[in-house]
Amino acid sequence: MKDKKPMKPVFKEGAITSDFIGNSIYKHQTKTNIGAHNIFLGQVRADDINGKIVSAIEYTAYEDMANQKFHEIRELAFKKFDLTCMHIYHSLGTVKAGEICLFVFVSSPRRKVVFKALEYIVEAIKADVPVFGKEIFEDESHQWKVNS
Amino acid sequence: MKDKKPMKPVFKEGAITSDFIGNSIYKHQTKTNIGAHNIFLGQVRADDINGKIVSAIEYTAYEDMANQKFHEIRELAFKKFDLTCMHIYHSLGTVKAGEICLFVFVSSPRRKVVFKALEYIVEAIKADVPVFGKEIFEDESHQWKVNS
Amino acid sequence: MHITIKYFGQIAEVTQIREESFKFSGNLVSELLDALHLKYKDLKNKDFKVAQNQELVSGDVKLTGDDIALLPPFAGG
Amino acid sequence: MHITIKYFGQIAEVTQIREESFKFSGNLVSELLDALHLKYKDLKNKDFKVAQNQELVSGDVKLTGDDIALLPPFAGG
Repeated sequence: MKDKKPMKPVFKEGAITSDFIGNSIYKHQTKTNIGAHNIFLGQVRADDINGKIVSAIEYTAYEDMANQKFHEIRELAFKKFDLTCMHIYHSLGTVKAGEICLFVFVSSPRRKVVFKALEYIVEAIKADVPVFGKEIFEDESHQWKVNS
Repeated sequence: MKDKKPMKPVFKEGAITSDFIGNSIYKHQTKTNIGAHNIFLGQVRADDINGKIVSAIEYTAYEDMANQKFHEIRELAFKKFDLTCMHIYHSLGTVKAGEICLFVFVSSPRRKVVFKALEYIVEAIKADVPVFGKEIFEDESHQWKVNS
Repeated sequence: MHITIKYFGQIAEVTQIREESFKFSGNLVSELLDALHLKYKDLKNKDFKVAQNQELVSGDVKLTGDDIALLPPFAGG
Repeated sequence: MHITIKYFGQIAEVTQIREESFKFSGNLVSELLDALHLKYKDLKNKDFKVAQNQELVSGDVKLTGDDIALLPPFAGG
Protein backbone atom coordinates (compact mmCIF):
# COMPACT_ATOMS: atom_id res chain seq x y z
CA MET A 1 0.00 0.00 0.00
CA LYS A 2 1.10 3.60 0.47
CA ASP A 3 4.61 4.21 1.71
CA LYS A 4 4.47 5.66 5.20
CA LYS A 5 7.95 7.17 5.38
CA PRO A 6 8.03 10.92 6.06
CA MET A 7 7.93 12.94 2.85
CA LYS A 8 10.13 15.95 2.20
CA PRO A 9 8.10 19.00 1.21
CA VAL A 10 8.45 19.70 -2.52
CA PHE A 11 5.91 22.41 -3.28
CA LYS A 12 6.71 26.05 -2.72
CA GLU A 13 4.27 28.92 -3.18
CA GLY A 14 5.43 31.09 -6.12
CA ALA A 15 8.78 31.18 -7.93
CA ILE A 16 11.97 29.53 -6.67
CA THR A 17 14.54 32.32 -6.20
CA SER A 18 18.20 32.28 -7.19
CA ASP A 19 19.00 33.12 -3.53
CA PHE A 20 17.23 29.96 -2.41
CA ILE A 21 19.24 27.92 -4.94
CA GLY A 22 22.54 29.58 -3.98
CA ASN A 23 21.83 28.92 -0.33
CA SER A 24 20.99 25.29 -1.05
CA ILE A 25 24.36 24.90 -2.81
CA TYR A 26 26.10 26.58 0.13
CA LYS A 27 24.62 24.10 2.61
CA HIS A 28 26.29 21.22 0.74
CA GLN A 29 29.80 22.52 1.34
CA THR A 30 29.97 20.75 4.69
CA LYS A 31 29.37 17.41 2.94
CA THR A 32 32.97 16.75 1.97
CA ASN A 33 32.34 13.30 0.52
CA ILE A 34 30.52 14.96 -2.40
CA GLY A 35 32.55 15.44 -5.59
CA ALA A 36 29.85 16.34 -8.11
CA HIS A 37 26.55 18.21 -8.05
CA ASN A 38 24.09 18.39 -10.92
CA ILE A 39 21.22 20.88 -10.90
CA PHE A 40 18.24 21.17 -13.21
CA LEU A 41 16.20 24.37 -13.29
CA GLY A 42 12.93 24.75 -15.16
CA GLN A 43 12.26 28.36 -16.13
CA VAL A 44 8.97 29.77 -17.45
CA ARG A 45 9.32 30.76 -21.11
CA ALA A 46 7.62 33.83 -22.60
CA ASP A 47 6.39 31.69 -25.51
CA ASP A 48 4.75 33.39 -28.46
CA ILE A 49 1.60 31.39 -29.27
CA ASN A 50 -0.22 32.76 -32.32
CA GLY A 51 0.95 36.25 -31.52
CA LYS A 52 0.11 36.14 -27.80
CA ILE A 53 2.96 36.12 -25.30
CA VAL A 54 2.94 33.94 -22.17
CA SER A 55 3.48 36.22 -19.17
CA ALA A 56 3.18 33.62 -16.40
CA ILE A 57 2.17 30.07 -15.56
CA GLU A 58 -0.25 29.38 -12.74
CA TYR A 59 0.50 25.96 -11.28
CA THR A 60 -1.97 23.73 -9.46
CA ALA A 61 -1.57 20.11 -8.42
CA TYR A 62 -3.36 17.12 -7.01
CA GLU A 63 -1.15 17.68 -4.02
CA ASP A 64 -1.62 14.43 -2.09
CA MET A 65 -0.94 12.30 -5.15
CA ALA A 66 1.87 14.59 -6.35
CA ASN A 67 3.66 14.37 -3.00
CA GLN A 68 3.30 10.60 -3.10
CA LYS A 69 4.74 10.51 -6.66
CA PHE A 70 7.65 12.81 -5.76
CA HIS A 71 8.36 10.49 -2.84
CA GLU A 72 8.32 7.39 -5.06
CA ILE A 73 10.60 9.05 -7.63
CA ARG A 74 12.97 9.98 -4.82
CA GLU A 75 13.07 6.50 -3.30
CA LEU A 76 13.56 4.83 -6.68
CA ALA A 77 16.34 7.25 -7.68
CA PHE A 78 18.21 6.52 -4.44
CA LYS A 79 17.87 2.80 -5.20
CA LYS A 80 19.05 3.10 -8.80
CA PHE A 81 21.90 5.60 -8.34
CA ASP A 82 24.69 6.09 -5.79
CA LEU A 83 23.54 9.51 -4.60
CA THR A 84 24.59 11.36 -1.46
CA CYS A 85 21.61 13.66 -1.55
CA MET A 86 18.68 14.77 -3.64
CA HIS A 87 16.36 17.76 -3.40
CA ILE A 88 13.27 18.54 -5.45
CA TYR A 89 11.29 21.79 -5.31
CA HIS A 90 8.33 22.71 -7.51
CA SER A 91 6.30 25.90 -7.55
CA LEU A 92 2.58 26.20 -6.98
CA GLY A 93 0.65 29.36 -7.84
CA THR A 94 1.90 32.05 -10.19
CA VAL A 95 5.41 31.97 -11.68
CA LYS A 96 6.24 34.77 -14.12
CA ALA A 97 8.15 34.34 -17.38
CA GLY A 98 11.87 34.20 -16.59
CA GLU A 99 11.28 32.84 -13.09
CA ILE A 100 12.13 29.34 -11.93
CA CYS A 101 9.39 26.76 -11.26
CA LEU A 102 11.40 23.53 -10.82
CA PHE A 103 14.68 22.93 -8.97
CA VAL A 104 16.16 19.43 -8.89
CA PHE A 105 19.52 18.99 -7.15
CA VAL A 106 21.49 15.71 -6.97
CA SER A 107 24.93 15.10 -5.45
CA SER A 108 27.30 12.14 -5.44
CA PRO A 109 30.93 11.35 -4.69
CA ARG A 110 31.53 10.89 -8.45
CA ARG A 111 30.25 12.64 -11.52
CA LYS A 112 29.08 9.90 -13.91
CA VAL A 113 26.09 9.02 -11.78
CA VAL A 114 24.73 12.55 -11.31
CA PHE A 115 24.06 13.05 -15.03
CA LYS A 116 22.04 9.85 -15.30
CA ALA A 117 20.21 10.41 -12.03
CA LEU A 118 19.21 14.01 -12.78
CA GLU A 119 17.78 13.24 -16.21
CA TYR A 120 15.92 10.24 -14.80
CA ILE A 121 14.35 12.33 -12.03
CA VAL A 122 13.37 15.25 -14.27
CA GLU A 123 11.77 12.96 -16.86
CA ALA A 124 9.88 11.08 -14.14
CA ILE A 125 8.56 14.36 -12.68
CA LYS A 126 7.36 15.50 -16.11
CA ALA A 127 5.68 12.15 -16.83
CA ASP A 128 4.27 11.00 -13.49
CA VAL A 129 3.46 13.93 -11.22
CA PRO A 130 -0.04 15.46 -11.46
CA VAL A 131 0.87 19.13 -11.77
CA PHE A 132 -1.15 21.39 -14.05
CA GLY A 133 -0.06 24.63 -15.66
CA LYS A 134 -2.27 27.44 -16.90
CA GLU A 135 -0.32 29.64 -19.31
CA ILE A 136 -1.50 33.21 -18.77
CA PHE A 137 -1.11 35.54 -21.75
CA GLU A 138 -0.40 39.24 -21.50
CA ASP A 139 -4.07 39.96 -22.42
CA GLU A 140 -5.13 37.76 -19.46
CA SER A 141 -6.57 35.01 -21.65
CA HIS A 142 -5.05 31.56 -21.03
CA GLN A 143 -4.36 28.10 -22.37
CA TRP A 144 -3.38 24.88 -20.62
CA LYS A 145 0.22 23.73 -20.81
CA VAL A 146 0.98 20.15 -21.88
CA ASN A 147 4.39 18.55 -21.34
CA SER A 148 6.13 17.28 -24.46
CA MET B 1 45.42 27.72 -37.16
CA LYS B 2 44.37 29.11 -33.78
CA ASP B 3 40.87 30.52 -33.52
CA LYS B 4 41.06 34.28 -33.08
CA LYS B 5 37.58 34.93 -31.64
CA PRO B 6 37.59 36.61 -28.23
CA MET B 7 37.72 34.07 -25.43
CA LYS B 8 35.56 34.29 -22.34
CA PRO B 9 37.61 34.14 -19.13
CA VAL B 10 37.22 30.76 -17.44
CA PHE B 11 39.79 30.72 -14.66
CA LYS B 12 39.04 32.26 -11.31
CA GLU B 13 41.49 32.54 -8.44
CA GLY B 14 40.35 30.33 -5.55
CA ALA B 15 36.99 28.65 -4.93
CA ILE B 16 33.79 29.45 -6.82
CA THR B 17 31.27 30.68 -4.26
CA SER B 18 27.59 29.77 -3.99
CA ASP B 19 26.84 33.52 -4.16
CA PHE B 20 28.58 33.73 -7.53
CA ILE B 21 26.53 30.76 -8.78
CA GLY B 22 23.26 32.17 -7.42
CA ASN B 23 23.99 35.50 -9.05
CA SER B 24 24.77 33.83 -12.36
CA ILE B 25 21.38 32.06 -12.22
CA TYR B 26 19.69 35.37 -11.37
CA LYS B 27 21.16 37.07 -14.45
CA HIS B 28 19.43 34.52 -16.70
CA GLN B 29 15.94 35.47 -15.58
CA THR B 30 15.79 38.23 -18.19
CA LYS B 31 16.31 35.64 -20.94
CA THR B 32 12.70 34.56 -21.27
CA ASN B 33 13.27 32.23 -24.21
CA ILE B 34 15.10 29.83 -21.85
CA GLY B 35 13.05 26.92 -20.51
CA ALA B 36 15.76 24.72 -18.99
CA HIS B 37 19.07 25.23 -17.22
CA ASN B 38 21.51 22.49 -16.30
CA ILE B 39 24.40 23.14 -13.93
CA PHE B 40 27.37 20.95 -13.04
CA LEU B 41 29.45 21.73 -9.97
CA GLY B 42 32.71 20.00 -9.13
CA GLN B 43 33.41 20.02 -5.39
CA VAL B 44 36.70 19.09 -3.71
CA ARG B 45 36.32 15.84 -1.76
CA ALA B 46 38.03 15.21 1.58
CA ASP B 47 39.21 11.82 0.30
CA ASP B 48 40.84 9.42 2.71
CA ILE B 49 43.98 8.08 0.98
CA ASN B 50 45.77 5.48 3.11
CA GLY B 51 44.65 7.20 6.27
CA LYS B 52 45.53 10.73 5.15
CA ILE B 53 42.70 13.18 4.49
CA VAL B 54 42.72 15.61 1.54
CA SER B 55 42.24 19.12 2.93
CA ALA B 56 42.53 21.09 -0.32
CA ILE B 57 43.51 20.91 -3.98
CA GLU B 58 45.95 23.43 -5.44
CA TYR B 59 45.15 23.91 -9.12
CA THR B 60 47.62 25.05 -11.76
CA ALA B 61 47.21 25.07 -15.54
CA TYR B 62 48.98 25.58 -18.81
CA GLU B 63 46.79 28.64 -19.08
CA ASP B 64 47.24 29.59 -22.74
CA MET B 65 46.53 26.09 -23.94
CA ALA B 66 43.73 25.60 -21.39
CA ASN B 67 41.96 28.78 -22.49
CA GLN B 68 42.28 27.65 -26.09
CA LYS B 69 40.80 24.23 -25.21
CA PHE B 70 37.94 25.75 -23.22
CA HIS B 71 37.22 27.94 -26.24
CA GLU B 72 37.20 24.97 -28.61
CA ILE B 73 34.92 22.98 -26.30
CA ARG B 74 32.59 25.96 -26.13
CA GLU B 75 32.46 26.48 -29.90
CA LEU B 76 31.91 22.80 -30.59
CA ALA B 77 29.16 22.53 -27.97
CA PHE B 78 27.30 25.47 -29.54
CA LYS B 79 27.59 23.74 -32.92
CA LYS B 80 26.39 20.34 -31.64
CA PHE B 81 23.57 21.50 -29.34
CA ASP B 82 20.81 24.12 -29.53
CA LEU B 83 22.01 26.18 -26.56
CA THR B 84 20.99 29.71 -25.65
CA CYS B 85 24.02 30.21 -23.43
CA MET B 86 26.93 28.46 -21.80
CA HIS B 87 29.29 29.46 -19.01
CA ILE B 88 32.37 27.66 -17.72
CA TYR B 89 34.39 28.66 -14.64
CA HIS B 90 37.35 26.76 -13.20
CA SER B 91 39.42 27.57 -10.13
CA LEU B 92 43.15 28.14 -10.02
CA GLY B 93 45.10 28.14 -6.76
CA THR B 94 43.85 26.61 -3.53
CA VAL B 95 40.33 25.21 -3.17
CA LYS B 96 39.52 23.62 0.19
CA ALA B 97 37.57 20.39 0.67
CA GLY B 98 33.86 21.15 0.35
CA GLU B 99 34.46 24.15 -1.90
CA ILE B 100 33.58 24.34 -5.59
CA CYS B 101 36.30 24.25 -8.27
CA LEU B 102 34.26 23.82 -11.49
CA PHE B 103 30.98 25.48 -12.53
CA VAL B 104 29.46 24.63 -15.92
CA PHE B 105 26.11 26.22 -16.78
CA VAL B 106 24.10 25.54 -19.98
CA SER B 107 20.68 26.87 -20.93
CA SER B 108 18.27 26.12 -23.77
CA PRO B 109 14.64 26.67 -24.70
CA ARG B 110 13.99 22.93 -24.14
CA ARG B 111 15.26 20.43 -21.63
CA LYS B 112 16.39 17.38 -23.64
CA VAL B 113 19.38 19.17 -25.07
CA VAL B 114 20.79 20.54 -21.82
CA PHE B 115 21.42 17.10 -20.33
CA LYS B 116 23.41 15.95 -23.36
CA ALA B 117 25.28 19.23 -23.71
CA LEU B 118 26.31 19.46 -20.06
CA GLU B 119 27.70 15.93 -19.90
CA TYR B 120 29.55 16.46 -23.17
CA ILE B 121 31.16 19.67 -21.92
CA VAL B 122 32.16 18.29 -18.50
CA GLU B 123 33.71 15.14 -20.03
CA ALA B 124 35.61 17.24 -22.58
CA ILE B 125 36.97 19.51 -19.84
CA LYS B 126 38.15 16.51 -17.83
CA ALA B 127 39.80 14.89 -20.88
CA ASP B 128 41.23 17.79 -22.89
CA VAL B 129 42.09 20.75 -20.68
CA PRO B 130 45.60 20.89 -19.18
CA VAL B 131 44.73 21.60 -15.56
CA PHE B 132 46.75 19.99 -12.77
CA GLY B 133 45.68 19.31 -9.20
CA LYS B 134 47.90 18.85 -6.18
CA GLU B 135 45.96 17.15 -3.40
CA ILE B 136 47.17 18.62 -0.12
CA PHE B 137 46.77 16.40 2.93
CA GLU B 138 46.13 17.62 6.44
CA ASP B 139 49.79 16.89 7.33
CA GLU B 140 50.87 19.14 4.41
CA SER B 141 52.24 16.27 2.34
CA HIS B 142 50.68 15.95 -1.11
CA GLN B 143 49.93 13.73 -4.09
CA TRP B 144 48.94 14.57 -7.66
CA LYS B 145 45.32 14.13 -8.68
CA VAL B 146 44.52 12.14 -11.86
CA ASN B 147 41.08 12.28 -13.52
CA SER B 148 39.29 8.96 -13.89
CA MET C 1 -22.19 4.41 -2.82
CA HIS C 2 -20.96 7.99 -2.52
CA ILE C 3 -17.63 8.61 -4.22
CA THR C 4 -15.56 11.75 -3.77
CA ILE C 5 -14.52 13.00 -7.19
CA LYS C 6 -11.81 15.64 -7.68
CA TYR C 7 -11.36 17.76 -10.79
CA PHE C 8 -8.21 19.62 -11.82
CA GLY C 9 -7.01 22.17 -14.34
CA GLN C 10 -9.04 22.35 -17.52
CA ILE C 11 -11.31 19.55 -16.25
CA ALA C 12 -12.32 21.76 -13.32
CA GLU C 13 -13.05 24.49 -15.88
CA VAL C 14 -15.60 22.13 -17.46
CA THR C 15 -17.19 20.93 -14.21
CA GLN C 16 -17.04 24.37 -12.56
CA ILE C 17 -16.29 22.60 -9.27
CA ARG C 18 -13.12 21.10 -7.85
CA GLU C 19 -14.67 18.30 -5.83
CA GLU C 20 -18.01 16.65 -5.29
CA SER C 21 -19.54 13.66 -3.57
CA PHE C 22 -21.13 11.65 -6.36
CA LYS C 23 -23.86 9.07 -5.65
CA PHE C 24 -23.33 6.07 -7.88
CA SER C 25 -24.36 2.40 -8.00
CA GLY C 26 -22.10 0.94 -10.77
CA ASN C 27 -19.03 -1.26 -10.32
CA LEU C 28 -16.39 -0.09 -12.78
CA VAL C 29 -14.41 3.08 -13.35
CA SER C 30 -15.71 3.14 -16.95
CA GLU C 31 -19.32 3.16 -15.71
CA LEU C 32 -18.58 6.09 -13.42
CA LEU C 33 -17.00 7.94 -16.36
CA ASP C 34 -20.12 7.31 -18.45
CA ALA C 35 -22.21 8.92 -15.71
CA LEU C 36 -19.84 11.89 -15.48
CA HIS C 37 -19.92 12.36 -19.25
CA LEU C 38 -23.72 12.54 -19.01
CA LYS C 39 -23.53 15.14 -16.25
CA TYR C 40 -20.74 17.21 -17.89
CA LYS C 41 -21.23 17.16 -21.68
CA ASP C 42 -18.03 19.10 -22.40
CA LEU C 43 -15.87 16.36 -20.87
CA LYS C 44 -16.00 14.49 -24.17
CA ASN C 45 -13.66 17.01 -25.79
CA LYS C 46 -11.13 16.75 -22.99
CA ASP C 47 -8.07 14.59 -22.58
CA PHE C 48 -7.68 13.23 -19.05
CA LYS C 49 -6.53 10.27 -16.98
CA VAL C 50 -8.28 8.80 -13.97
CA ALA C 51 -6.73 8.14 -10.57
CA GLN C 52 -8.35 6.03 -7.85
CA ASN C 53 -6.79 6.39 -4.41
CA GLN C 54 -3.94 8.38 -6.06
CA GLU C 55 -3.00 5.67 -8.56
CA LEU C 56 -3.79 5.88 -12.28
CA VAL C 57 -6.38 3.30 -13.30
CA SER C 58 -7.98 2.13 -16.54
CA GLY C 59 -11.70 1.91 -17.16
CA ASP C 60 -12.00 -1.80 -16.40
CA VAL C 61 -10.82 -1.38 -12.80
CA LYS C 62 -13.37 -1.89 -10.04
CA LEU C 63 -14.44 1.07 -7.97
CA THR C 64 -13.28 0.69 -4.37
CA GLY C 65 -15.06 3.69 -2.89
CA ASP C 66 -11.75 5.57 -2.63
CA ASP C 67 -11.34 9.07 -4.07
CA ILE C 68 -11.44 9.38 -7.85
CA ALA C 69 -9.59 12.19 -9.62
CA LEU C 70 -9.88 13.35 -13.22
CA LEU C 71 -6.42 14.51 -14.28
CA PRO C 72 -5.76 16.54 -17.43
CA PRO C 73 -2.32 16.32 -19.10
CA PHE C 74 0.55 16.82 -16.66
CA ALA C 75 2.57 19.99 -17.03
CA GLY C 76 5.08 19.95 -14.19
CA GLY C 77 8.46 21.63 -14.48
CA MET D 1 67.76 25.98 -32.26
CA HIS D 2 66.54 27.24 -28.90
CA ILE D 3 63.20 25.81 -27.82
CA THR D 4 61.17 27.12 -24.93
CA ILE D 5 60.11 24.18 -22.78
CA LYS D 6 57.43 24.44 -20.11
CA TYR D 7 56.96 22.03 -17.22
CA PHE D 8 53.81 21.58 -15.16
CA GLY D 9 52.62 19.87 -11.99
CA GLN D 10 54.61 16.81 -10.98
CA ILE D 11 56.90 17.25 -14.01
CA ALA D 12 57.95 20.66 -12.69
CA GLU D 13 58.67 18.91 -9.37
CA VAL D 14 61.19 16.74 -11.23
CA THR D 15 62.79 19.51 -13.28
CA GLN D 16 62.70 22.03 -10.41
CA ILE D 17 61.95 24.74 -12.97
CA ARG D 18 58.76 25.74 -14.78
CA GLU D 19 60.31 26.91 -18.04
CA GLU D 20 63.64 26.95 -19.80
CA SER D 21 65.17 27.79 -23.17
CA PHE D 22 66.73 24.54 -24.37
CA LYS D 23 69.45 24.49 -27.03
CA PHE D 24 68.86 21.54 -29.33
CA SER D 25 69.88 20.42 -32.85
CA GLY D 26 67.55 17.42 -33.50
CA ASN D 27 64.47 17.26 -35.72
CA LEU D 28 61.82 15.23 -33.91
CA VAL D 29 59.86 15.56 -30.68
CA SER D 30 61.13 12.10 -29.68
CA GLU D 31 64.75 13.25 -30.01
CA LEU D 32 64.06 16.26 -27.80
CA LEU D 33 62.45 13.95 -25.23
CA ASP D 34 65.56 11.73 -25.27
CA ALA D 35 67.69 14.77 -24.49
CA LEU D 36 65.36 15.83 -21.68
CA HIS D 37 65.41 12.33 -20.19
CA LEU D 38 69.20 12.55 -20.11
CA LYS D 39 69.07 15.90 -18.37
CA TYR D 40 66.28 14.94 -15.89
CA LYS D 41 66.75 11.28 -14.90
CA ASP D 42 63.52 11.12 -12.83
CA LEU D 43 61.39 11.88 -15.89
CA LYS D 44 61.48 8.19 -16.78
CA ASN D 45 59.11 7.34 -13.90
CA LYS D 46 56.61 9.99 -14.90
CA ASP D 47 53.54 9.86 -17.07
CA PHE D 48 53.16 12.89 -19.35
CA LYS D 49 52.01 14.10 -22.74
CA VAL D 50 53.77 16.58 -24.99
CA ALA D 51 52.23 19.69 -26.51
CA GLN D 52 53.84 21.72 -29.29
CA ASN D 53 52.32 25.14 -29.87
CA GLN D 54 49.49 24.13 -27.49
CA GLU D 55 48.50 21.00 -29.41
CA LEU D 56 49.25 17.46 -28.22
CA VAL D 57 51.82 15.76 -30.45
CA SER D 58 53.39 12.30 -30.69
CA GLY D 59 57.11 11.61 -30.79
CA ASP D 60 57.37 11.33 -34.58
CA VAL D 61 56.22 14.92 -35.12
CA LYS D 62 58.80 17.42 -36.37
CA LEU D 63 59.92 20.20 -34.07
CA THR D 64 58.77 23.58 -35.41
CA GLY D 65 60.59 25.81 -32.94
CA ASP D 66 57.30 26.59 -31.17
CA ASP D 67 56.90 26.14 -27.42
CA ILE D 68 56.99 22.60 -26.09
CA ALA D 69 55.14 21.67 -22.89
CA LEU D 70 55.40 18.50 -20.80
CA LEU D 71 51.95 17.86 -19.38
CA PRO D 72 51.29 15.37 -16.58
CA PRO D 73 47.83 13.73 -16.30
CA PHE D 74 45.00 16.26 -16.46
CA ALA D 75 43.00 16.78 -13.29
CA GLY D 76 40.51 19.52 -14.09
CA GLY D 77 37.14 19.78 -12.38
